Amino acid sequence: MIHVDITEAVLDPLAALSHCSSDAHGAADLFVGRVRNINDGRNVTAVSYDLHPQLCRSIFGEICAEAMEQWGQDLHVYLVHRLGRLAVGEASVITAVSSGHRDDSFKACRYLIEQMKVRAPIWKQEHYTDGDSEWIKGHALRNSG
Amino acid sequence: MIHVDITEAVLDPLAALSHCSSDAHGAADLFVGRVRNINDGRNVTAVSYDLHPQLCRSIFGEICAEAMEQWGQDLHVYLVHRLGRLAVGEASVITAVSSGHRDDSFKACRYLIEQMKVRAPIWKQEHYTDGDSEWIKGHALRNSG
Amino acid sequence: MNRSINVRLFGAFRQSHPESSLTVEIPEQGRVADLRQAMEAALESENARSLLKASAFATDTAVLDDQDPVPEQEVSILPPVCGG
Amino acid sequence: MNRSINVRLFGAFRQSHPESSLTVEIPEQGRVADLRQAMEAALESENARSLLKASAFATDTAVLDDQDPVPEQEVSILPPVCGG
Repeated sequence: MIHVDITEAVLDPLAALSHCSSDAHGAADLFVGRVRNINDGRNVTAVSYDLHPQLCRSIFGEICAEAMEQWGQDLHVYLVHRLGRLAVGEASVITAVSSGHRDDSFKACRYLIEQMKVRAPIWKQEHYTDGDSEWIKGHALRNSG
Repeated sequence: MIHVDITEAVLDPLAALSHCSSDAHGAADLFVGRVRNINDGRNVTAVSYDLHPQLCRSIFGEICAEAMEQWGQDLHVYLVHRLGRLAVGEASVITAVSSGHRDDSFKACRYLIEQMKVRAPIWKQEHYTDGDSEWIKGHALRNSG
Repeated sequence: MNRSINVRLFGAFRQSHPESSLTVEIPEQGRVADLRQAMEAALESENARSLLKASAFATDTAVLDDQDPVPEQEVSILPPVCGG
Repeated sequence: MNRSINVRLFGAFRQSHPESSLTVEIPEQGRVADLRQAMEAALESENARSLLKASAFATDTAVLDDQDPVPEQEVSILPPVCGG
């Protein structure tokens, strides 16, 4: 069972845990990525997230399907990323997985966030205390076919 | 920053995430253990948890301190186990960790639950649909002192 | 000379002893091994005696070894664990 | 024969082109490599042209290779990513 989304609304960990639950699942793992106050030694006040909505959804869905292929078709899998300007401390992304036993939840949840970081068309513009702002250099997207 | 507890109240993932947050932390990982409807082929309706409160707190505290020693003294670490009779789907344990970067959160959160399973003085009595109930055979506690 | 010590019971031990504790007599300078022996004599059911073999004794802060002295006040007996 | 195609801009490309899209001319049967060439000519700033080298083109469902044909409607240009 897959839920993916991109949203301008505040992310909701309880919605993630509610999706990632089943009477047959004894384990759920949830990851939250948040805006940090320092990056590369500069004081950050906020981060603006730009993303390609349709392609994001499509790639999120692929990543979730891969996780289920690897760790179980009965997994419940959740991947939601936020869009817009976020203050320090706000959640930019939540990934979550539930499964029968905990090993699958941990591994699949980690897979979601690692793949998302590499493959999702998402860009960050950091805003600094000195009023400056900068688009963060990322890594080139390759066609993974 | 360590928070450990045992409680008869419903576990609260938001309390865990609120403890596990800091402006300097870009990552948080949270694990939820829940009562499953099947164990060893038997249909479970509920599980009663018995535990040694003082010793649990003491051992939870040790486990959390070890995680901070290994993955960073700035970690925020949370480990709470529930006590009493829980229905299928209810959370019996929550572990959570926040850290600057995600690798530490994932590894430390996993460490908490793995160590808890091995070292904490907690016992489970499963209640089955046929009215029967049974104390689950575990593994012997050794003095790791 | 003997003294009596109260042993708190947990998990499956409560099945045979719903009162959740048991008082046994041990030598004044007794060690945990002596306590284990006294428990074996005190436990009524075969199941409980067999559980005893896989059980550890503990204070409120630490698990004890068989050669440790028995604490003054009270100890707990911990059957095999399976938390979470 | 040429046709024009609309390219949606993301991330740092928006810095130099706040309108968030750019229309360029490519050969009727052009491939993504042709589109990349047309973009290089169209981009005004040195920064954007250097960003182009590390960028991928994509439809709404997939990232394209340089030898892929350019889709009918619209494509996006994706600078290096850093989600989360």
